[in-house]
Amino acid sequence: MNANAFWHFLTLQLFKERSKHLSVIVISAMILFLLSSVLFISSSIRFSLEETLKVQPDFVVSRVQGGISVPTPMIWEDELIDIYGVSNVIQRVYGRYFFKAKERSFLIVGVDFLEEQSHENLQKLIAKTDIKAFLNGSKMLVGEGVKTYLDAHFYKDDYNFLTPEGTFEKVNIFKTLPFQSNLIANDMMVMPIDLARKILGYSEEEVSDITFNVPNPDEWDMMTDKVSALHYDLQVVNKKDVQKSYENLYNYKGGLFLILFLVVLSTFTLILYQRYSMVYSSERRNIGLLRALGWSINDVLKFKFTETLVIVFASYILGVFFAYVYVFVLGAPLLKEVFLGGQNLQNTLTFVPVLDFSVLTSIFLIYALPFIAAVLIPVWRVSVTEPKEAML
Amino acid sequence: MKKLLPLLVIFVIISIIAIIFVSMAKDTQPITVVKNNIQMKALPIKVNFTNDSYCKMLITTKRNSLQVVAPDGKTWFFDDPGCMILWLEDKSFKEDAKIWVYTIDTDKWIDAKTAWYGVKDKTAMQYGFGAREHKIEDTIDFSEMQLRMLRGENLANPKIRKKLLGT
Amino acid sequence: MNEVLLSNQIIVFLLSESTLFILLLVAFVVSLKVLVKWDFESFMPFQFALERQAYLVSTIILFVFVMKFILVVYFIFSIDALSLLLPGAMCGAGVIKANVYGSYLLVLKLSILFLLTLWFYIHYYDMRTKNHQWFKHKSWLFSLIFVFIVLELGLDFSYFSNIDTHLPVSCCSALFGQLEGANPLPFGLSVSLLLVLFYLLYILVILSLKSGYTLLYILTNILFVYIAYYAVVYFFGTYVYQLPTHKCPFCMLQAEYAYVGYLLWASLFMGTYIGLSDAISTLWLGKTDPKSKNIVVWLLSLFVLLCTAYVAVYYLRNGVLL
Amino acid sequence: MSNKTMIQIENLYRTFHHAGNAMPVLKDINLSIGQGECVVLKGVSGSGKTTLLSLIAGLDKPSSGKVLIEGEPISKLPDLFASELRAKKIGMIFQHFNLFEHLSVNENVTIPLIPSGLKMKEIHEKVDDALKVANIMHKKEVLASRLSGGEKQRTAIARALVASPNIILCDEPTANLDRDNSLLFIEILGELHRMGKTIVIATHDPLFDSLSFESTVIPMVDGMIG
Repeated sequence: MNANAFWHFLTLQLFKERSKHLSVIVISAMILFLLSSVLFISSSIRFSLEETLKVQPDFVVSRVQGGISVPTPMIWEDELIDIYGVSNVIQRVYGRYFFKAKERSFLIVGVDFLEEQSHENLQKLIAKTDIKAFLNGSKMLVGEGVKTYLDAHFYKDDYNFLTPEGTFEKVNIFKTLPFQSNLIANDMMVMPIDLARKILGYSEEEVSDITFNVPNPDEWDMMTDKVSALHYDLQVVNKKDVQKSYENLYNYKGGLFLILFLVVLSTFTLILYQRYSMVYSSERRNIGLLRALGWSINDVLKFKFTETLVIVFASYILGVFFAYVYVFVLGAPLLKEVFLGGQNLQNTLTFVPVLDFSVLTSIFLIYALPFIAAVLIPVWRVSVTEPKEAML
Repeated sequence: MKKLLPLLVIFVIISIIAIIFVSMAKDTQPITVVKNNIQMKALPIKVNFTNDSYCKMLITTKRNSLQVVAPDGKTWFFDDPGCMILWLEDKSFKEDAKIWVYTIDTDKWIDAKTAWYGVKDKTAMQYGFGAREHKIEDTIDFSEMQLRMLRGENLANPKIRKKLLGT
Repeated sequence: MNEVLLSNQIIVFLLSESTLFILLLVAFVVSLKVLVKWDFESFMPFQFALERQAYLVSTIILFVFVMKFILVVYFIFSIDALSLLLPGAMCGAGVIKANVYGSYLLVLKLSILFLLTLWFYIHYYDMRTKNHQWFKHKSWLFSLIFVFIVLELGLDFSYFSNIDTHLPVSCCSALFGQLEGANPLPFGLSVSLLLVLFYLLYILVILSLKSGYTLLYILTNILFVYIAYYAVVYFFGTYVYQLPTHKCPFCMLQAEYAYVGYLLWASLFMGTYIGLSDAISTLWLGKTDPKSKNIVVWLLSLFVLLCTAYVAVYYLRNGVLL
Repeated sequence: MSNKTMIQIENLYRTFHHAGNAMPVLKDINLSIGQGECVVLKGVSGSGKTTLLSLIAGLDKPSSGKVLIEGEPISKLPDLFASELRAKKIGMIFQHFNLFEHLSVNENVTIPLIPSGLKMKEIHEKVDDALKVANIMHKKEVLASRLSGGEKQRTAIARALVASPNIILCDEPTANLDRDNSLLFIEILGELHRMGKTIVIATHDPLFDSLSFESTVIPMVDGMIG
């Protein structure tokens, strides 16, 4: 078959019959748009979470009693340092501080500013801060969301925390860090570790948990085993466990959506089947003519399938393109609320553009395969039109 | 060239067959299972030439090694009582199998079900159950050992290891 | 619900397989009807209708043929991605061995691709005879393929629904590392003899293909695939990974190795599928296609060259072998 | 002129089945047409001439009997061969012209060559040649829907000629033409006759009774050759 003449003829035919195909392309593109948007959002969130995870310490050790985290004794830190192969052992103090008004809470993070951090972002944050000035008196670094909230409640330069003992602790705002800097979350308050202890009610010898890194990944399993044997109520979690639970969570969300989507998809295929049965039956005379002029059934099949493929690809590209713009350029208004749910603080989350090969293939398969399957029988039916039809 | 081709083909075929046959003749695979042990006796074990059927490791010492003989005479070998328990669990002949273990105190094959097991011995796979003919302090019987193994209460569990050995 | 069944890729995969199955079921029913009532000499309108329906069958099979190739790649890709979910698995190897169905499923998928290639050859020749001489041949072959496909669909679902994400599986080094003290290679070969055999078989494949000893070619090519599998896993693969202890047919499919595994395995299997299909058509139908033979020579040579190149490049760079 | 047989018809029957009734349209047709002959099948509508023509073209299947084109039986030919035969050996001219109205003259004439696998350059040459013979070159880029009846007919002729077939089949070619265009058509037909094409025309138009070139008139009545 001559490729040039074939494509020329195909384009002419498609253009002539554009009104027949347009509605199919529009509906397909819309369905694809919805599907791609959701998958783009979930793969982008997943990507961001993995990125976040990358900078986190490898292991977290805490004391768990009755399934609930309780303050971890600081002496465990010394035991961990003694284990060969362990580096960057860091104690952490953090917790949620609840405000009376509107039941909002912020994350308080206590940091030992004089030690090297196992969390890469904290390490960067310390490098950027004038430590001397910061440690001079009760001061904290806050995220943008916190700052906005405090401003709205008449706390311009400081805030009075209520400690578990019932005393007030006045802390000055040293600096506000914008979310875009990626160093601090929107709802975070970073302060010296002793100050955080006081506000969160930890004693001198207690921390929330202890983190450390193990540079050699081959030793991770062995290390988990070893550290876990230190104390009966010690729980150790490594990055891989966290990653797996993220993976499961997003599979769960995406998978549930896909299964709901199947209902839409099967309706769509039924509509396609009927529509193309109708469209093609009106073409019988033309096909008969082609057959009378010497086109074989194979030629007609090839012609009709290429026509279908053009429609499939056109709507695929349209749908994916608009979804990309919607999610990554416009930030997915509406859908974002559905996906992330009502959040504590208005979070200025932006989606990192990720064009994942597997997501694109999955979208293509779940859409193109049923599409072609649905029009296959109508295509066959019209392709085997007897050339006699041209004589009628 | 045309005439040479069949000769060449034959030459290559012969080389291939030769390689395969020579290799097959030399082939010596370690023992994993022995058949026809109808009397269900303890067989002599070839150290460093027999594989544990569960963990696939070579059996390097006779002490504390085991043999499981199924009623049809098939015999499997193990380097640690723990391995044997885990392997046996889903077998249909679990109850009817004859199990031999080589003791660490008297150096002989005895019925594993009559042996006494230490709980913090040094064993090949670090489960800690060393087989003895005679009962001493802190030893447990076969069914207790089996239960602890299946429950995971052995030295491979860090919390248990800490309790028993202190590390 | 099983976490594996909620993974996007697995849902898409199972859905695609099911859709194709429905189409094939239609094709199979039509095909049986056509096969039973087929009488090419007849002038009845009914026979003409059957001839038109035969086009439906072949259209469906051709569509499935193309999609199955894509889906096998997608399957392997998804399996690889699943290794994140399974404790202990580093690549597809561990996931495949996560239950008893995995390896059978993979072999079955590869066999179906071969049978579909063979069907395609017979169909091609049949379409070009004036009396549809091999119509029954291809219909019976399709019936066989359909049985395999039913089995495949069953295994697809059993496999994915029986992966326990809490049970640790082995990573490839445990699966393909040696049973301690044992020789994992067939016929008791040593690695050096395995390599000699590998190259000799390659030469024999090319020679028998060129000289037209069809039966010899079929035997040699099957043996070649068998030996090539071991040669890649136990020798060439270690050069891909640049680690003498890393023995795995799956890891090379990952991005770290530039997806070279896809090229490697595809050239081996495509070459074999085309070669065997042509050889079987030669024996069965007396039809042969010199172009196919050339393609086979190219694909298998590409495979051997690629394997050798990894070793050669490593040697040139480091001056030593692993 | 050689007397090689181009079209051979043996004991040809065609019966239509409609609502359980068998309606015989062609009964025991035997006919032999040599190379370069021009045959006019003459009869009133319903006499079976169009059905006979479509059987010769391989557009329809007989109920029994044989149609041989250049010695090759076409009635039970698998589609791949039947369509190749239609493409290479037979040019069809239909009663209603049957053009693709939204395509230009040029594009309409190209259609039979699309499956041929010829190079674009060869296709252009062949199309131009056919357009010249049919005398429609000057309307090459005009849409078929903008043509007059005569021009449409000439486009159809060009399309029938483009693959240089040896056999030209015409189904009521002048039914939709005025007298002047009909005469023009017959003129072109004479040209084709001189080129050595075998021509079969199914018509009831008296204009074909006395052609300026050698022709055989075969009357058809009730599905039989009279």
